[in-house]
Amino acid sequence: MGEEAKEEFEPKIVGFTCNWCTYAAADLAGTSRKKYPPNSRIIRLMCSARLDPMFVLKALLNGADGVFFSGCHPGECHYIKGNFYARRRIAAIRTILKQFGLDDRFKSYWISASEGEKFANTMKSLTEEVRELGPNPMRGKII
Amino acid sequence: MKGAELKHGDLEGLLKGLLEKGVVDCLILPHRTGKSVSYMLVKDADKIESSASALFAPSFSVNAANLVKGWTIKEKVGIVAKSCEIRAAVELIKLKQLDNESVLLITTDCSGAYTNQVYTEHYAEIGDLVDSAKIKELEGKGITIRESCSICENRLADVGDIIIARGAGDDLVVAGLTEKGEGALTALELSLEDKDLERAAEKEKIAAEAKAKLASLPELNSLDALEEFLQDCIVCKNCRDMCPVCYCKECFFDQPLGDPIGGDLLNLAELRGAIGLPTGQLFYHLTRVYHVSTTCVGCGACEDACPKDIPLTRFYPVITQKVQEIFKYEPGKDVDEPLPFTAYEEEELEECLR
Amino acid sequence: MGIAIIGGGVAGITAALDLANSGYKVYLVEKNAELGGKMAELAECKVGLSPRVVEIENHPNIDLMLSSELESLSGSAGNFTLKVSGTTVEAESVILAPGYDVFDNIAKSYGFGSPDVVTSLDFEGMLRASTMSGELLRPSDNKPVKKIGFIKCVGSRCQENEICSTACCAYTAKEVWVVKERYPDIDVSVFYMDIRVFGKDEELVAELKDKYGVKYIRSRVPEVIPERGSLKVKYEDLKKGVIANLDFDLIVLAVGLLPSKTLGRLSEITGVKTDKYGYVETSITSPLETNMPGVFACGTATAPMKVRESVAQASGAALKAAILSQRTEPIPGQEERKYIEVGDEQKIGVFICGCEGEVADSVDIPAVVEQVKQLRDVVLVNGDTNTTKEVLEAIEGGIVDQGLNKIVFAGYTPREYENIFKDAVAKAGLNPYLLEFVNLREQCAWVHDKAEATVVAAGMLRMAVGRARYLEAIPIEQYPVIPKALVIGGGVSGMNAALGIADAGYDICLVEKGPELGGGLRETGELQSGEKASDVLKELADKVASNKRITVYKNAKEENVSGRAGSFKANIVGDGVNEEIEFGACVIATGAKDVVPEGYSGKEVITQAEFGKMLGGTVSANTIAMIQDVGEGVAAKYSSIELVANALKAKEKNPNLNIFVLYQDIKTYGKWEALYKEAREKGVIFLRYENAPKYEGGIVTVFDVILNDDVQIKPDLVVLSTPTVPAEDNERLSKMFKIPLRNGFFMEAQERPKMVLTPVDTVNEGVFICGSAVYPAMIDECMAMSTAAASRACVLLAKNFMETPAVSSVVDEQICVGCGVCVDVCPVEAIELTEELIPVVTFGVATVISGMKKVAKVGDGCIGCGSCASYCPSGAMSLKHFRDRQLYAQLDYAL
Amino acid sequence: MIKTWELDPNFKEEIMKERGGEHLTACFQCSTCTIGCPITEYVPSYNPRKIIQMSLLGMRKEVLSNPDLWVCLICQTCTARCPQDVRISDLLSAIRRIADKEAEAGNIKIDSSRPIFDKAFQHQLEKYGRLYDIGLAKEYYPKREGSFFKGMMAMMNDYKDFGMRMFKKGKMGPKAMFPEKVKDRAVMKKIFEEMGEK
Repeated sequence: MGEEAKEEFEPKIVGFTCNWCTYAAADLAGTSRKKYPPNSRIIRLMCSARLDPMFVLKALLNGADGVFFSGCHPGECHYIKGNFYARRRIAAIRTILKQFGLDDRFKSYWISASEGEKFANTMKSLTEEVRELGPNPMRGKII
Repeated sequence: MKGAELKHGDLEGLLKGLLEKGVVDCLILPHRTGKSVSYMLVKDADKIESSASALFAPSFSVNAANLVKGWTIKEKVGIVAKSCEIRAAVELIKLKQLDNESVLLITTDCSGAYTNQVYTEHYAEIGDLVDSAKIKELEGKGITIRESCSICENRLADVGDIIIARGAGDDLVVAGLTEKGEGALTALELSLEDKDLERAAEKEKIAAEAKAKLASLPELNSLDALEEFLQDCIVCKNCRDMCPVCYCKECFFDQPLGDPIGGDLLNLAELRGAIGLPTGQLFYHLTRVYHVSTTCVGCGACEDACPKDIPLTRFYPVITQKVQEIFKYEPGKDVDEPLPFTAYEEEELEECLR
Repeated sequence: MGIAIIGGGVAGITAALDLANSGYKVYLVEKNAELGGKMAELAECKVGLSPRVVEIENHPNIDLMLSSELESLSGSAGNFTLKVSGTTVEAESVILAPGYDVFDNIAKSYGFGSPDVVTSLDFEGMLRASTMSGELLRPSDNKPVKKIGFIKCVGSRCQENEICSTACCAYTAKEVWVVKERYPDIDVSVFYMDIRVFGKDEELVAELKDKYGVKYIRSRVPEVIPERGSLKVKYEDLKKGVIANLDFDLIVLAVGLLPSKTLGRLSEITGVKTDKYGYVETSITSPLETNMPGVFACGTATAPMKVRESVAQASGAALKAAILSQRTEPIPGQEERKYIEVGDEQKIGVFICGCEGEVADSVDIPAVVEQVKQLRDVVLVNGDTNTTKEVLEAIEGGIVDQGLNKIVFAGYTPREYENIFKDAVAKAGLNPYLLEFVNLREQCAWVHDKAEATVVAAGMLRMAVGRARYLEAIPIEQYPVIPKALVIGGGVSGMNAALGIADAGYDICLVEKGPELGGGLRETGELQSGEKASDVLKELADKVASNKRITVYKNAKEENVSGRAGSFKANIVGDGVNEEIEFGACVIATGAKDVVPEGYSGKEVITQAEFGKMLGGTVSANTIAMIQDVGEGVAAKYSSIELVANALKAKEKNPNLNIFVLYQDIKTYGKWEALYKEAREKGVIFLRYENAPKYEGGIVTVFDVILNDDVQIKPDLVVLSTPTVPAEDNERLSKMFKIPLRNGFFMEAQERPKMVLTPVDTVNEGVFICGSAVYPAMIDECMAMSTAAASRACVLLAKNFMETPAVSSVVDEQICVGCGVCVDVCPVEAIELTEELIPVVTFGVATVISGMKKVAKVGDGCIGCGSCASYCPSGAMSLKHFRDRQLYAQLDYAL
Repeated sequence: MIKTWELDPNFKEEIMKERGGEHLTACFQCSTCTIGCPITEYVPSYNPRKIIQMSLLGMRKEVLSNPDLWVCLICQTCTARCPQDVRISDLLSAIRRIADKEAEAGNIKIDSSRPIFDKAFQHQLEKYGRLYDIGLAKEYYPKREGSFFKGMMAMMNDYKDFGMRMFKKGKMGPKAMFPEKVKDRAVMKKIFEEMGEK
C-alpha cells in the first residue's frame, strides 16, 4: 500500500492479558504514566491458560488488524503452570495462521507485573508493526 | 519384533482364530459387497470367508476408527484396517473415546487407496490387490488414488498391536508390535521368530514420493486463497462427521455461539453491517483445523465426505502436519505418548512465539 | 470496648484492617489529616495503599480519628482509657505504630542546599512528578537528568545515628530500579559501604548490576562538590588504589531513619520504655510486646525496617491485641445477603468516576456519557461522581432505587478495587458478578493524551456494556469455616504460630516431621540477646505441650491436602498415625537448613553454629579465621550478626585471641550495627574479599580488596558461616498447596511490583507462610512473622462461613464426552473423570448397558484459571464469569 | 603477600595506648578519610585508610617506616567527617610518636625530614613558647643534611625563594634576630611535661 494510506491507517488491535502479570504491568505503566498509542483494547483473563485460540481466530476474522496475547513469563504463572499449556496452544494457532500469512498479526509476549515499561514499549512497537502491515484484509468483508 | 511368515491364503484362518481362541470378542473387518468394500462387525467366525480377499483392497469408504468411536464396553474388538485408520484409533484411545484394553489393533499394509466410487467403477482394472507399479499403470489410464493417499508417508503398517505386512508375491508377515499383539499371536499358536520389519528404504521411497506430490499441490498460502478455496462450502459439517478424530458429542458449531440463529445472528449483522450466510465458513474450518491440529492422521475422510468436492486434503492434513512438526508429534504412533496439548517442556517453542 | 491504634501509616492501617475484619472495634488515631504516613509519600506505594485506605474509610468497625493525638492513657491491660484530642476512648489494648522520622541533620559537605542534591524522600516526589511529565527533570534547570549518583548511609552508621537504618539499601535499589525501568538511558551509580539486602532484594541488586548496568561502588562518599554545572563525587577506586571522581547531574542521598519524634511523647504518656536509640524497647523473643502489658508496638516504632517487616509486625501486633480483647462487632460480609432476581430485561447502569481528576482531567466524561447513553440496554449513565465514596453511594442507589440489574463501573483498576465494589453491589442486593469493571484510570487516562483518552474510554465502555449483557448471576454458595488450623513445622515459628492461634481460641494440629520440636534453633547455643536457645525452646515447647488446643504430631507429615480456604482436609501420616483432619487455615513454617560450604575441609574447620556451641566450653585456639559469604545457598539474614556475636563472645573469653573475619558484606542491620562496632573495637580484624578465600595446608589465603594484596592467615580454627537452603519438604508442600517457590523458598502473594504488603499471605487463600520457610530470618523476625501468620489465619477462622469461589469451571454434562484432556491440563488437579453406565432401551423391550459414559467433574480445588475451558473443543467446560459468550461479546465490541 | 603470623598482633594495642590512638579499631574502612583528604592530590600514594588497616593487621614495621606517615598536615577534615570517630589526625600523630621512638632507638629508619622539622619546631615552642624561625632553621637544616655546612647551603637554597617575603613580614632580618618569649613559661613547661608522660 502507498505511504500516504499507511499514515492515515489507524490499526485496531485487541489483546488478551492475564490478570496477574501483564494486566498488572499495564496498570504499572499507568501509574508510571508511560504513554502508549491508543490502538489496543485489552480483554482481561485470569490466566493465559484461558486464551482459547478460537478467540484469536475470531478477532482476526472480525477484522482486527492485530491481536496480541501476553501473560506471565513461563515458569512464573500465578496458576503454577497455566502458561505452559497456553504456550502450546498459542504455538499451534500461530502455526496455522502462518500458513495464511496471518501470523504477523498475532503476537505473544511474556510481560511480568513489574515490567510496566516493557508493556508500554510493547504497545508502541506492536502498534507500529501492525501499522506497517496495513489493514486486515478481512476488515469490512461480508463473511 | 516377533512375527511369523504367512501366505495370503492363511489370512482367513488367522482372523477366524482370533475369534475362536477368544483373543477378541468381535472383529471389524473390510467387507466386500459386490464390487464395493466397506466394513462389517463380526461375531461369528464363519462369516469371515468373504473378508480375507478384501483385506488389502485399495478402497476407502469410511475411516474404521470412526466406526468404533465411543466404544466403551468391555467386549474386546479387533480392528483390521489401514495405517491411517489405526492411527486414528490410537488417538481416540488417548482421547478416551476408545479403551485400549478393549481393542486389538491390526494394521495392514496399504499401497494407497481409491475412493470407493472410483474403486467400484474400476474394479475390473484395479482388482483386489495393487502395488506401486500397478498404481502407476492405472494412473496412466486416469484412475488415480485419493489425494490424501498420494501424500501419505505412512502407508506401510507400523502402528497398532499387530501388523500384517505384504512381501513379494503371495508372501505376508504378521508381527506383534505390542505385548498385547504378541500375546494374541502366541494365542493363535503361531511360531514366532524375530522379524525386522523396519523397511526403512521402502519407507524413505514412499516418503520422498509423498513429499514430491505434496509439493506439487497448489498451496493455500493466503487468506484470499483460503476464501476462494472455501467459497463453495455450505457448512454442512460432513467433513467433521466423517472425521475419525473429531470426537465431540455436540460440536461447538452446532451450539448457538458457533452457529448463531435469530437474535444472535441479527446482532452480528448489526455489529458488522452485514454478515454472509451460511455464517462462519472460515471460522468453522479454521477452528476445526486447530481442534484436530495434533490428532489429524491425514486419512482424507473429510475430503471424501464433502458434497461440494472441496479438496480438503489440501487444507486439513497439510496444515496439521505443520503443527505436529513443531511438537515433534506423530499422531497414532504410540498410545503412551501424551497428546501435545496435555504436555509441556519448561523451555520450548520460542521460535513459535513472537 | 475495642483496640486503639496510634498511627495511621502502613503499620497502623494493616493492624486496623486485620482487627476490624475479624470483628473487633478499632479506634485508629492519626495525627495528620490523612492516612498513609510516610508511605503515602513514596512514588509507587501510594497507589498500593489507597485501596486499603478506602477500605478503612468505609469500614463499619473502624472509628477513624484523623488530626488527632493521644493525650493520655490510664488503666491497665483489658481496661484502658485514652484521651484522644479531647475525646475519651475505652480500649482493652493499645497498638503503637507511630512510624519513623527521616534523618535531617545532613552535613553541609554533601552540597545539600544545591537544588540538585536531594534526599531519597524528595526523590520519590521527583519520581512522582516525572510520571506526570514523562521525564525526570533536574530541579535546578529542568533539564532531563542523565547521570544520577545515589549515596547511601547518609545519617546512619555514623556518629549522629550509630545504627543501620536497614531500609535504605532496599529502598535505594527499588528507586534505582524504577529509574532504570523508566529511563534506561540514565546512568546510575550507587555508593555504598555494605549492601545489606536479603532475599528478593538481593536478587534485585544483582539484576541491577548485571542486567541494568548500574554501577555499585564501594566507598562512603563524604562530600559532593558542585562544579561547573555538575556535581562532582570523589570516591576510592579500590581496585586501582586511587582516588577517582565522577560527575553527576543529580545526587540522591539515601537518608537514614530515626525514631518518630512523637514516640518520645507517646513513651511519656503510655509509660512504654524506649531504648538508647529512642525506639520502643522490645526483646528478640517477644518483638511486639512493650514493658507495659496490653500495649504493643509494631513497625518502625521498634526499629528501623522495611515495609514488608512493618506489615508483618503490624499483623502480629493485631493478634496480640486481639487476644486481650473481646470481639464485639459483626464481621463484614458475614451477614445474610439476598439478591434480587434478574429477569430477562436488561437494565444496565453505567457509572463513570472522575477519580478526583485523575480520570476527568484526561477523559471528556460528558462526551463519553453521551455515547454510552446510545448503547442498547443502558438505562442509566452517571458521570458525575468523583470519589470512591460518591460512586459507591451512586451505585447502591441505582440498584436500590432504579432496579439496575447490571452495573458497569468505570474508574480504577479492578485488581485492587474489585472487592470493594463487589461488596457494595452485593450489599445493595445485586449479585456481585453482575458488575463489570472498566479500568479508565490506569489503562486509559494515565496513558493516553486527552483527545485519544476520550475515544479509548468510549471504546472500553462499549466493550464493557457488551460483556455486561451476558454477565450471569453466579449463585454464591456458603460453606462453614472449620475453626481449626494446621501448622506445619515445629520450629520456633511453627510453635509460636500455633500458640498465637490457640490463644485466639482455635484448635491446632502441629505437625513436625522430625522426632522433636525445636527446628533449627536446636543447633544454636546462645541467642544474640544472651539467652540460651535451649531455654527459649523449652519454654515454647512447654507452652505448646500444656496447651489443650494444640495437638502435636511428631515424626509425621501431611498428605492429600484438598479443599480451600476455610475448609481443608488432609491426612496426617506418621508413626502409627493415619488420621484425616479438617482445618480452616494452614500455616507453613518449615524453616530452612544450613549447608556447609564446600572447599574447606579439615578437622579444624567448623561451622559458626558449632563454634557458637563451643563457646559454651573452652576455646583453645589462638588464631581464628571466620569466613562469610562462601558456598551455594542464600546467606541467612542473621549470619553476620551471628558471626560478630560469636567473635565478641570468643574475645570475651580470651582477649588475646586473633580473629580474622573474611567477608564481602557485613550485614549487621538495624541495632545490630552496634555489635559490629563492638567487635571491631575489641580487636576483631575484618578483611574484605571479592574472590572466595582458599584454605590449603593450614593456611587461609585471601585477596584483601582493601589492602589490594594477598593476606595469609595460619588459623587453628576456621569458622564458616553456613549458607542456608530451603527445607527439603518445601518442594512437596509447594505442589500440594499450590504455592510457588522462588529459589526453593515460599513466595508471598505479591500484588505490586517490588513492594510486599502481604508478607505472610500466599496465592492460595487460607495458607500462610512464616519464618525461614520464606527467608532464613532471625528469631525476632520469625516470632513477629509467625504471629502475623497466626493473625492472618485468625482473621479467616473468625468467620462463620466462606463463599465458594465464584470464578470456577463448570461442566455441561450433556455436552461433555469425557475425553479427559481437561484433567491433564488442570494445573491443580481439580478435575476428575467419573464413569457412569449408560443404560439404553433397545427395541423398546429390554434395557441393556451400551457402555460407560465418562464425564468430567470439577472439584473443590478449582482455582479458576480456565485452562480446561480453553482446551475443551465442544465448550462443555466453561469458566464462570469468563465464559466464551462473555469474551466473544467483548471481542465483538472491541472492533 | 602479607603473612599475618609474621606480623605484630599487639601493634594496634600499642597505638591505642598512645594519646590520640584510642579510636583506631573503630574504623570500618569506609574510605571517607582518604576521599576527602586534600593531601592525596599532591601525594597520591597517601592513604590513611590503608595505614589504619595495616595497623590493625599488625604491620608494625611497614607502618612505622612508611614515609607517607609524615605527609599529613593535620587539617582535620578526615577527623571531622569520620563516621566512626576514629580521629585520624590524632591517630597519625600517635603512630608518628611510636615511629620516632623506634627511629631514635635505631630500630627503623624514617625516610622523611618531617620528624626532624617537627622536633625542631617543638623545641622552639618548648624554649620560647612561640615560634623562633631562625632557631628553627638553625636546628632543622643541619640535622636534615647531616652537617652544619650542608645545612646552611640547603637553607640558603630554600630561602632564596621566600626569604624576602619572610623578611618583609618581619620573620627574618634584624628584628627577628632574637627570639621573643611568652611571658608564662611555666604553663608551657607544664604542657610539655604532660605530653612527655603520655
